[in-house]
Amino acid sequence: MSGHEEQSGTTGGYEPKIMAFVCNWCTYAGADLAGTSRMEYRPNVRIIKLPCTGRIDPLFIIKAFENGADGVLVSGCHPGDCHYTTGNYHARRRWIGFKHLMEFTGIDMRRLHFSWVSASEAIKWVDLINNVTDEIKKLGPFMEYRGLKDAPPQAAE
Amino acid sequence: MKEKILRRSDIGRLIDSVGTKGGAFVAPALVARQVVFKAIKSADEVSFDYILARNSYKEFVFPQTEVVADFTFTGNKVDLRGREVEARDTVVFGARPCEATSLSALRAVFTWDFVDEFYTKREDTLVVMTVGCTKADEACFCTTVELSPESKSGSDIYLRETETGDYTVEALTDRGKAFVELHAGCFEEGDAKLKPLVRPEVIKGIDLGKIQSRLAQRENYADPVWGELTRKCIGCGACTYVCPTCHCFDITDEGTAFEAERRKNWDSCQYESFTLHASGHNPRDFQFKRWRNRFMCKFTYYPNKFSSKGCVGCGRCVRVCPVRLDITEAMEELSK
Amino acid sequence: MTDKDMEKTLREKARELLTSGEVKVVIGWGWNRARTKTTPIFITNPDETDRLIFNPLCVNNLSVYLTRKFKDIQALGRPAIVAKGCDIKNIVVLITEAQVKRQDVFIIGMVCEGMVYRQELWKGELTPEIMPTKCHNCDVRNPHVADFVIGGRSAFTPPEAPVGMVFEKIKALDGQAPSERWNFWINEFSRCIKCYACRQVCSLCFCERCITEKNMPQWIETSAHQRGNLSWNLTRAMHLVGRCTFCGECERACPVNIPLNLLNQKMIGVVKDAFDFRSGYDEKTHPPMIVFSPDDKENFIK
Amino acid sequence: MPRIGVFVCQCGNNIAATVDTKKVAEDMAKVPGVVYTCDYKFMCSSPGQEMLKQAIKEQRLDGIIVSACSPHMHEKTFRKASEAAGINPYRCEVTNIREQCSWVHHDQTKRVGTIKSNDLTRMTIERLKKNSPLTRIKIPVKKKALVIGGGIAGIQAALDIAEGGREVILVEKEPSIGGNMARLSETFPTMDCSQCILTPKMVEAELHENIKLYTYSEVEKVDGYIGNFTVQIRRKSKYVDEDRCTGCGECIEKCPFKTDSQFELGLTKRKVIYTPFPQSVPNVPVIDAPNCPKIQKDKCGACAIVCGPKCIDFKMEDKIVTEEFGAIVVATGYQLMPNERFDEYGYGRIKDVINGMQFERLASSSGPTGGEIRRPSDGKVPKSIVFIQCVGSRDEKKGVSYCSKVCCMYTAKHTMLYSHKVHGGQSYVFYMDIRSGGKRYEEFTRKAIEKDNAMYLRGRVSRVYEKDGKVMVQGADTLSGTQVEIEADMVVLATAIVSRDGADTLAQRLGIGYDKYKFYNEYHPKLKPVETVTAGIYLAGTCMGPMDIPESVAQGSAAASKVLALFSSDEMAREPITSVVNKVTCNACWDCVTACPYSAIERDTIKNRQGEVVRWVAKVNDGVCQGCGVCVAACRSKSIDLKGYTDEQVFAAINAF
Repeated sequence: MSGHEEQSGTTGGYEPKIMAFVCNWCTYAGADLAGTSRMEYRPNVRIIKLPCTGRIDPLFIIKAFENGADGVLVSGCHPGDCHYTTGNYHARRRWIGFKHLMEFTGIDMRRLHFSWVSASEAIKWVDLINNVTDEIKKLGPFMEYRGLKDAPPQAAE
Repeated sequence: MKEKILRRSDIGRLIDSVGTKGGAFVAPALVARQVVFKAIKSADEVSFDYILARNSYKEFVFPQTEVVADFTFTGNKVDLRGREVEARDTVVFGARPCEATSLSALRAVFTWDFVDEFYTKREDTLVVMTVGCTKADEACFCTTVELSPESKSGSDIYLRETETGDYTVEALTDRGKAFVELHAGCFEEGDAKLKPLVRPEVIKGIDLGKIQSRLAQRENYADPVWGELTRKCIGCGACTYVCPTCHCFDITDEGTAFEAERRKNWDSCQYESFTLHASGHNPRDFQFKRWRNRFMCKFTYYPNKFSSKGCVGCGRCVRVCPVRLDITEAMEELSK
Repeated sequence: MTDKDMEKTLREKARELLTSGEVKVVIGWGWNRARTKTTPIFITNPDETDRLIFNPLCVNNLSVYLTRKFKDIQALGRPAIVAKGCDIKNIVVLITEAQVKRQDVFIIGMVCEGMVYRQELWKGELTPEIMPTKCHNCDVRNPHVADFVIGGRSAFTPPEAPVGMVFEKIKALDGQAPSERWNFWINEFSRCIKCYACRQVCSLCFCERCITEKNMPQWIETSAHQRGNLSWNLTRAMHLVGRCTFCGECERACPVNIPLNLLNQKMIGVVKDAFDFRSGYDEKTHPPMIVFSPDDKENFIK
Repeated sequence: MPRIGVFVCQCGNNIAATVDTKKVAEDMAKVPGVVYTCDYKFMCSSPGQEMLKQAIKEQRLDGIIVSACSPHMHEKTFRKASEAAGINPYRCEVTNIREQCSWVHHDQTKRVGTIKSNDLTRMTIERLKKNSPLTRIKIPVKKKALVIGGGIAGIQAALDIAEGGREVILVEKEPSIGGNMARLSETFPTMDCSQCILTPKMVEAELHENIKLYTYSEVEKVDGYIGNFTVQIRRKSKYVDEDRCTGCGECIEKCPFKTDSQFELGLTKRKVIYTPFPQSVPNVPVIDAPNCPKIQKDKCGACAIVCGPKCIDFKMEDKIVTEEFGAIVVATGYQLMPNERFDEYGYGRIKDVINGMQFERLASSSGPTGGEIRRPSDGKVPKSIVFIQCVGSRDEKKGVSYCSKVCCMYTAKHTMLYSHKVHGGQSYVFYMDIRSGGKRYEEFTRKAIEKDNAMYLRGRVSRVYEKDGKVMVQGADTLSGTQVEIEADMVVLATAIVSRDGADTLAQRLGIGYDKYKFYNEYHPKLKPVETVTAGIYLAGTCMGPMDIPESVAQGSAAASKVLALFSSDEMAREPITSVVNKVTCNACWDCVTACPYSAIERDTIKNRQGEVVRWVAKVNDGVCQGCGVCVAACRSKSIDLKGYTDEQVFAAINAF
């Protein structure tokens, strides 16, 4: 048994696993609104709700990739709209650092997405999920990361 | 007298021969500007110009990380399955006499009450080809711990460099003899002019007997000299990771909510968390206590318990130390 | 002033400080037994100050001994620390992050014309080839924060655009495809043996309990497999963003030669570009990762 | 092993149409720690809740998962039910399989929805295993309120709180309470006189035994948290002893110096010692220090000479008073957008171009003209007036994107007042849309057009200029498609309502959010319209955005009811989602202290038995912490964690991904 069964799409074939870390007040509510508006979007994303994007530690993202995520999405309130006034500003700073670090390490940035989605932007949420899913689907499974643990250490190979 | 010779030009053939019989050939090779023991595929990779490899070859019998069991969760049951180690015949070429001595120390630890097959099965299929040293550096101190470039303990085959860059071959153990037999085509008979061995000077003022007796006295345990000797130690543990006789490990579980594996990972007594109790109490709460432990491990605990050598004088810890903490300086101090 | 003159002044100053009781310990460099390599020493007795030395082999950044990890050194009393400009940068960060109070340490600043990259490279003469990238771009050869400065003023001015191997390699990596960078780093990190020497030698890794040692939950796998190595090295780099001063100790201490300077310097560049911040110069400015500006660039956020 | 129960809701057909809830329940039964699962039609119904409670008792459950609608809907419901059955409410988690699953994945085979529901539920189960029981935080409440702003919204809030038996301090920056409403002539749609309805309230506030007025005062500093705010208020020097002043007005009479009256918006002058308007509350004059020769140059002093009770003190200084409050109502109101920004309308250049508020003063019987409409330039009664709507409003380029909401109505009122006061006068109104939603509002504007003959022209004005003592207005009439030019005597601009200068500074002091126009953010635009994200601070009136008097009053009352509810018990309970420091591993780098948006983290010490400080550690003030978790991500050694969203919980959820 493994988490997040593969092929969760209707068409069969490869379906990416995408993890989303979202804030409770804006993006989570925006995603709820997409639901109350009965919109349709790709089913590949699994959301973890946090109070604020400021709570998101880069470790979450690393761990998601370690656990087989093909892509990670981080989303919260637009600047200025933070429920906690400045949490998303802190998050943005951290992301600027982390994003460059990941980029320099050679993580394909098409697998790591940052976004602002407000509680009223259900359409933006839907478009975002669809675009991110399609993009990652094209890239295929993140084998580089998934394969890391079982690769033998260099000296012993 | 004719001697058995391994020509440098035949090492490639030996590697192939080991390879075709399913074995692994470990030899010093240049990786990231350092000579390290590495499983290699061709003679081109072998480095011949080195004093000691940066790492000890212990990682081929005692890997830095290995899975010892797998488990899966179903319902309220945990299905735990132990792993069997499948040891591959491995030959280590280019070990030094000092470090070859370390295997008996490791074996003693891994077999004294519980026989750790993850170790023994690997060691049982290991052939150690030692090469007598023709170079040494200021960190080498094998002679100070009563070893020398001629020491043969722990080696299955003892090699000496010749003036022409070849090796004379002396099979010491049954396993060594069988190895030479098995790959007979790679060896030949002939005359050889040996390169002289280089013996590091015995460090004056170090007396192993005195160290032993001093460590045996309880009051010396609390001697402030420990604190002074090790004040600069930053507790990085690099010394323990390169040491051929250090053997401490930790068992850890890694995995997800669905499945996991149990791993055996190297650990180091130099870490603060090594002895940290769940209560928050730490019996080795200062770095000098951790360093003292390692020293006593080398010079009292293991020699007394197993009559094995705790320190083989390879000097790796001295070379790797970022703050240049030299164990021989402590040995000297404790010989007083 | 020659190294010998500087040593003389240093020993006199140290003796004076210890005799007067102004400090209880002088943290500096001394020789090993063979007088071939330098090593950190701690002088508490004014009669032993002649053991203090200064020369291009004094590579260690001694500021690590000011952190709370070294309880026994703290117990000795107020320290004086012998420090090069680059070491002082770390002390400045320690002050900013409340690990040391400025008045609680006496800084003996050493004017410095460069160090060797590794002591093993020393052949009796300091040549540009054996100096690390940081020395070629050093703007603190004259110590910028000190209670007492030793040495004649250095006339060196760093080049406008940074030079050296680290910068060249970063540029080369930046120009590569992500997959090439990935392969490069995975290969480098695969050698990691999780000894954490990089952490222990770093004065800014002052956490008394490192995140790797927290096992509930264990964010960073302790195993030295490639995945665990990657998460450790990413986290280490991330925790130093905006703080690292490029002293290079981590790379020097690494027993397996992982080019950590590349990672650190890359992030120093990012911080400089994004937040116009350089670590280690001003103890009154908060490191950039814990503050923010509403105007931070966010072109990557959709 | 935990004993977890998983309840999968069908939500009628809302979930069951695309999720096989039975299968989800069956699959979840295989997850370690889960001992009971079921699916049910409506978990939130009372039989559903009963079922949950019964299962808790019968199965001895210690953790509850309800896979149903969004936790924003029913998390409280299910936590309450769990608590009623004897388990800690924070050991109950809700999985969102409706809004974020069944409603957005319409696969009728139910395959997609079922797989995703399984995954989401499993992640929640793993998270739940790490949920610690939490207790709601109890905070003592200081039963005294601060109302900032003495306009109609603030007055209403203060009066309602005072009527509820609680003490209030009403802080007003001007020398008198009353705010913008005190300036208005008549009020739409009833046309009653603003002063007539406002003044009694002002007096009531002054006389109420539970209300203390701090006029000519400003909030300097706010510390603390809900129930326990400490506020420093600067009481600016009035140079007049409030307690002894009888309000006789002799001093004003005798003062020989005059300056522009802010209250009259520059339409007339006032004395240097003054009350803003005759009905000021309190009726105590203040000295305008920068313009007073006595204070500036020690010349004059006439006022002090004539003052009977001798209550004038030229040496008086500002006083900072510190008061403690349990709650704060912010009602700081609005101002008009500076008209100078609209050069094409000639404001400032052409004397007879005024704004709506100035027109209010012209129409007011207590105004500079005694209620006669006379134009500023020469005092003539204008024969025609052009009213221009949406000056700055609904104009993203030059002004603000929002609608100022009241201008349509007051312009209609202005045309009526004008036609009543100047018989035969013609008013023209350039408008974009007429927005007259509200009780009797549409009738009101219709009346202006139909009975009072206002000529409404749909279109924008392109230029206003002076010609032979007339104000020429060029504009478009988009309905007839023609360009028009009107020769008017006066032009009135309906300028946009904007937030007050310094609104952002006050918001930062209070720790409340504001939008890009510096209007304060309510907690929820629909369901929590007067709360802010900072517990214990409430909003009323136009500091939140444009609104009319009835709305402002309603909000004042609403905020007051929130305050009274808070004050109804001695302690208040809060969600225990706060950060907590691990003192053993905290390194005292204070990064959390710097990063915390609420200043909720303090520097604390650990002392040994001798009372010596052995180490410094961070400490979270539960009362102030709002649970954002910024500190947790900032802490490198992971020595701080957020209850309810701990690292362990997040880690477990990711691990079940």
